[in-house]
Amino acid sequence: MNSSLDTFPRLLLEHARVRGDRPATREKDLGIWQTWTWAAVAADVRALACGLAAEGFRRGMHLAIIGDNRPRLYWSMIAAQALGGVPVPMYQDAPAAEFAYVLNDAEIAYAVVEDQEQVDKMLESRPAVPSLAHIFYDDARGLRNYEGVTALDVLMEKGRAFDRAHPGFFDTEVAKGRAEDVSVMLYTSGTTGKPKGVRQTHRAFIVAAQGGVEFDHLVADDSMLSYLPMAWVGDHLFSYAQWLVAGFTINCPESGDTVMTDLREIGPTYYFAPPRVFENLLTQVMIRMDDASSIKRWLFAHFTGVARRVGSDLLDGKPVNAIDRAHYALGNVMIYGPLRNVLGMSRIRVAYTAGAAIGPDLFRFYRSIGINLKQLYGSTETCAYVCLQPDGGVKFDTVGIAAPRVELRIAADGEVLVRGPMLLKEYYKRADATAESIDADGYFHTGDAGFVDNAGQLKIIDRARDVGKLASGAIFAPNYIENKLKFFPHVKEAVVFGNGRDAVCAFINIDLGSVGNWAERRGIAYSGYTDLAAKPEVYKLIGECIEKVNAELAGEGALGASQVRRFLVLHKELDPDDDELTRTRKVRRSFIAEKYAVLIDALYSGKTSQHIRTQMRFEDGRSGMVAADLHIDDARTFAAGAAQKAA
Amino acid sequence: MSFFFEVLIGGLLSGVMYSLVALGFVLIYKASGVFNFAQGAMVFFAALTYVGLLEHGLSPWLAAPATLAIMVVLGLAIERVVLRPLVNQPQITLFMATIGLTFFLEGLAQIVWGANVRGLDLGLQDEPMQWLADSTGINVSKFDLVAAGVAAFMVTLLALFFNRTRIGRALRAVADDHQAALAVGIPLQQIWGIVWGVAGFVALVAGLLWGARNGVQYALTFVALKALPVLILGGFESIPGAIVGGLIIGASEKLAEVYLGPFVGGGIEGWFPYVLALLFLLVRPEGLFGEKIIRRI
Amino acid sequence: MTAMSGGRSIGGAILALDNITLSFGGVKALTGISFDVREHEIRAIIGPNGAGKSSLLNVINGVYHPQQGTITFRGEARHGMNAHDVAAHGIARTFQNIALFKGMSVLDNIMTGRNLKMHASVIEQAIYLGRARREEMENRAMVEAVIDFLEIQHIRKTPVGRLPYGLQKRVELARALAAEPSLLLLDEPMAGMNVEEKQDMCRFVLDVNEQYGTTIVLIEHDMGVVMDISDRVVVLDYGKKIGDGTPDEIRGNQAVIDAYLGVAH
Amino acid sequence: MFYREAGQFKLSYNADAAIFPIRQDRIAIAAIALIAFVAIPLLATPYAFTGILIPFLILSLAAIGLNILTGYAGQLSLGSAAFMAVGAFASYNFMLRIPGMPILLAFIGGGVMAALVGILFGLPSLRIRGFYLAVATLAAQFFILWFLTKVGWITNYSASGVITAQPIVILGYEFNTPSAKYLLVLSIVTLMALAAKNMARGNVGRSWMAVRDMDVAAEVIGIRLMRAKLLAFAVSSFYCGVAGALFAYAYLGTVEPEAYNLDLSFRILFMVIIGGVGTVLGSFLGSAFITALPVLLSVTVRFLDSSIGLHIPESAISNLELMVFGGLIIFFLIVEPHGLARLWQIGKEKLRLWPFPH
Repeated sequence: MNSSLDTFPRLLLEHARVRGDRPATREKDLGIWQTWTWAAVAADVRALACGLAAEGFRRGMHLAIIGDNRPRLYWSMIAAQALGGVPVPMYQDAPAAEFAYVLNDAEIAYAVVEDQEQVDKMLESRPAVPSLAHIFYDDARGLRNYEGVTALDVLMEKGRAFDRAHPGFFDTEVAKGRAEDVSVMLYTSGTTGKPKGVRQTHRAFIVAAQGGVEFDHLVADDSMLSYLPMAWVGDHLFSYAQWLVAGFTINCPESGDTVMTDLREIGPTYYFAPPRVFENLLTQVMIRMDDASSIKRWLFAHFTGVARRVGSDLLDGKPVNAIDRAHYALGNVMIYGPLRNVLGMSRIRVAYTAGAAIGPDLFRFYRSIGINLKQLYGSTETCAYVCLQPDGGVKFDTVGIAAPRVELRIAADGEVLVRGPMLLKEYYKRADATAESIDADGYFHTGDAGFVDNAGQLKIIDRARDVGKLASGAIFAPNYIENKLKFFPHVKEAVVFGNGRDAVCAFINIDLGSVGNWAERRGIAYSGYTDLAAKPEVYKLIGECIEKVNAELAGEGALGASQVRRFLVLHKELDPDDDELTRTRKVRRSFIAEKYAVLIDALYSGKTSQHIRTQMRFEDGRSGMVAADLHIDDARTFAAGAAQKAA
Repeated sequence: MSFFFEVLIGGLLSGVMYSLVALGFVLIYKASGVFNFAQGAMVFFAALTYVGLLEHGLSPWLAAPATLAIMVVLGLAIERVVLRPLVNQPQITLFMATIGLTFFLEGLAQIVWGANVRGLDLGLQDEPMQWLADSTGINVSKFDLVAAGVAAFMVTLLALFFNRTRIGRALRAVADDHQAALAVGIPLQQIWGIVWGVAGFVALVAGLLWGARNGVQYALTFVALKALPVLILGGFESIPGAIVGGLIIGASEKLAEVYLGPFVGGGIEGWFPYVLALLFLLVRPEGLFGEKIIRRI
Repeated sequence: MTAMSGGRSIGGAILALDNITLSFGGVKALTGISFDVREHEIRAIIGPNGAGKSSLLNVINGVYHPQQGTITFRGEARHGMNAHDVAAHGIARTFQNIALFKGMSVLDNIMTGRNLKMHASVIEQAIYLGRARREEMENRAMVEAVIDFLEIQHIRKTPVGRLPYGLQKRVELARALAAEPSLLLLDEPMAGMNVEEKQDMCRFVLDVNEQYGTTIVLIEHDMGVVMDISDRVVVLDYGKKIGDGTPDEIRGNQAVIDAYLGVAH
Repeated sequence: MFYREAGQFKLSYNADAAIFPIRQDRIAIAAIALIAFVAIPLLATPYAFTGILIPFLILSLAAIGLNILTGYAGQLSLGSAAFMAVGAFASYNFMLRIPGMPILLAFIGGGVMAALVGILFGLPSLRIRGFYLAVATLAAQFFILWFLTKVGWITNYSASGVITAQPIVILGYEFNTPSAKYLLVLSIVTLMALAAKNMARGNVGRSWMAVRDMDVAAEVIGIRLMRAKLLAFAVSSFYCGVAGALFAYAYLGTVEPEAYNLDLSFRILFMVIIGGVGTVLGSFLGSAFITALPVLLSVTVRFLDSSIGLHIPESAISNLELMVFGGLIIFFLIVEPHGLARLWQIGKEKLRLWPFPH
């Protein structure tokens, strides 16, 4: 790591120096892509920093960042860092109540938020957060008559004045920064218990970022669409750390509901999306193709077939015979090229997905039409990644090889251990947690169970904590099974139980879009999710999915014992607002187990139906009760090793 | 002085014949809101068909009803093939369609019956009536008088048809408001069919008169163009308007030709009616009998 | 949130109608109407159907010409002004039944609201260089601000014909706003809207009034809305003014209750 | 299908408002221009130039003119040919009476003269609308042609009323070969089409469409109806005027009123309808269609004759043409009231969305 460029503010100034007139940030605003050069960004950051300083923001203080991906929110992070402060990005869609905890935990006194909506939430949580004194907002819409909140424009004006009054202040502050300083505090979504603040240093994130930049040869000409929550480590790595390390361009969409359009316009070369995004995209593609003319449908079916056969091989540079190459080339003109175009992925060089396991078919589909989609594995504590899939070495069921400067080790109990410069410095005010997650040798305990396959690639089975044993003593990895289930477009969420029990049973959430469409095409009328979920046809459909999974499991030795014996389709969608999922849509297993205890009992007591009433919160924030009689079905299972025959 | 009256009367008489053609327009416009530019073509078609049939040896007493039948069928066909598919389209579209129709009919007629000019003898001499000439010294063509008589008869007939008969009233209802008409159970399609049929009949009579007067030829279609200023004057929806408008146009264009023509080198019949109508419009945009429209918003 | 929330200070009369009488061929639509509108206020006109509310707006923005009475706008009395002159004086409006330009996109519709701000000659526009282009760009920027303000980015390039009713109403408001009027006339802006749309529209009306300090005269049937957002209310019945005052005063006004509230509720 | 729009994002309103905002379209246009300006002059036969290409281009220009008035401003006109005539005769007289008059200037002068006459006959549009106006424009058609034949001074007292047009000489170069004339016409039409597009997408174009769609609303937001309408008449007539001059000088070689009869007015109207009301592209498509139709027809007739020996007499052919003309108009109005341009538009959208359905 270049010693003079060991903090983000310094990286920014460097870019402003060497490529001052190149685009650093774009935002779709007022109908066009407003562009800021590196020089412009540097100037604004300077103003912001000086403004904050003038407002009394000091070294070591925390700056809350709340809102959609907006340029000036990113810049505020650099500004805070320039003053030796620590930005604390938070999930913008959380309700005020959830804010209060983090705001207090991080002793937030200064907050930069996007708009009226966020300001309102801040003001709402203020009574609970005595420390919160200064609130700055980016978008002044509707805020003219608010008391005690300041517009960023005003702040920056102040800053410029302050800068004129104290020339050199900014530069000396930046000069004070050290690589070991904490650069950011990211709160883990916390599948269990309260969220913890993960403190990362400049070094950690810069090293991590550089690793990825080398690994995928990212350059200043690349461009990225920044649309994922700023509080999420992935976004902080891709559209902040790597942005400042590689010096490429980040693009902020116009609004949440225009992301797909904006993606099409920008056509990024470097792209990240969680599996569910790719999944939704594919579902949409399939749904739209259903209405296409028969010729088009035929072309689509034919050429995607060809792609499935040779597409990924071509992408991996494996040998493919001339005829297939020609055939694929034709398909590229007829289908793949146009498809990439309508998806906005024509220019993608590198695309990553992570956060959850991705369906093999899904994964193969994107690769087969020529999109270099890869998987990575990591966590907030490791600056987003531990393993990356190298070009040409991509498998759907692994998460790739150890990233540069990462030491990987598998513990005796199968837990994945990591060591390297990208590890977290500490959990904020949680020495205990820090101690238990980093052992004496400096290895971080990821909490995931997995193994390294013969190709040297890591394969994650499940959360180590969740890996349990069936009554029979056979290993039981719920997430592993759930993911297999979720690979089916019809299955949105799945929760399986079996730890310490004699068999595995499952809750299923159907995908309303996909199953709904399926139902319509079969003329099955339904009034809504609950109604659709209860249809016998749907149970049959899901039953078939489970049967396939069982067949696979049967073929996977030890896991063969954990085939799903019985299942039910839940009467409501699992929802973060009901605390059943985390904000990153991971299932809160234990919580669900309590909430739906009756259903679990029913599953194991062999009942064929069970009545249940559940509290749920609606879109508009009101909450009410849903009641239903849930039917329970048995699934076909297979003798271990019988997989091939059955599947 | 007597010469003046002679011109005036001549003009008025031919004016009646304009009214006759104009009536065709009014009829269809009233009932279906279609500005039927093809009316002239229908006149031409009718005349050509009639003489065509005569040439093929039919006796006038057979040819007339035969032509009538053909015209009615034609009218119905037009309604069915051209206008029904275009129902609820903006008026302008329908207007364009009828222009297309004009071309089609002209082409069709001449392909079937040939394009050469024919005379048509209805057994009326286009000669002045002696007794009138003797008594007043004003020459009025017998033909003109009879023709005018027939036209007048037609006009009154239609007027009665519109105002007295059930169908006529239905037509008016339709003209005022299609939806309402439908609501009270008036069969639109059928009504329109009738209207086009009647329009065909009117075209036939006009065709015979004009054909007998100027000879049956392509030029007949221009008679329709003459009827347009009449419509502007009288308003598209008013039968009396068509009549009065016709008289005014007929008289004024003759007078203009005779008294203005010489100073500007003649041939002003072609445009004078238009300019007259235009000037008139500037004064009274809603026409002679059209009621004033207050545009509410 | 009420219209009273600070920020804008209500000023003196910007528009005054004095003894306005309008009739269509003998039929009296308005008789001796007089009232004033103060700067920055939201002034509501209410009344049963056919009370002459729309006619009154049409008189104010010069579509109808009253037989009697004077209209004073910004201190100067108007005489037989045409609608476009009125527009040039900074009065814009929306219509009861949407009057958008069906053949054009949302963007173009709103751009037409800027026509008074564009001065390039036809020839300049034909060549599309220099002033013509510059004006086009500058005004587009302003229009985009309005689009942003009314949150209709996602339909920017859609032909207005394809939009649902509620959005069309919003686009029409946008077109009026694009003219940067000092007086905005809204003819039943919330007619035929569902609750959500009404809430949005209310918010927008208030925001406009607040953000740009635009004086607003609106006709509305929804009593709740009127009483909520307007500073003062005029009540018409059979073309005559039967009440004038703050919402509270109107609530208490016996004549109004008899003539209107009574029957309406 | 051929579109690759990902990554074609707009950094300025200028780029966003461009006539061809999509790169692939710009490429296509460039290709077409290359063919029109280079390939065709090298390859086409004299007949192709004089019989098809030149009239096609000139009538496209007239169609654009009528489209501005009828398509954009919504004022139906049946007298376009008359304004063409004005342009032709005005140019002729400019050339005749002003020694050393540059011909291009004469063409422009013809256009301006037509524009003035256009404004005159546009005046009624302030009071009357719809069919009444349409009929009123017929007055222009008849009156103008009558005037041109009757006033000897205009035709320079030529006995026949048919005058040979002066040669087209620009900077000493005489455009006397078909290809030269073609290139001249092509250049003029291209420039004027571009100008039309610019007006259409600019403030004036929006005012016209506003007046067309809802005149009261237009006036209420400050558009002067009178100005907008008369402007439409003026610009439209200017285009027709120039077209008329080219028609006389580059196509007929003579200047004669008869060439600009009601029939031509209708043909231009049909071009607009079939091509697509309110689009510049449509004017070209419509013109191409109407100009090509007779050619195609005679070809098929000859083919029928030779192949199955079905002989159709000359007289019948012209009537057949009438029928096909009329039939097609009706067909188009029923099937696609928005004309070829709309079909083109839909096709393009399909390609952009490919493989998804439109």
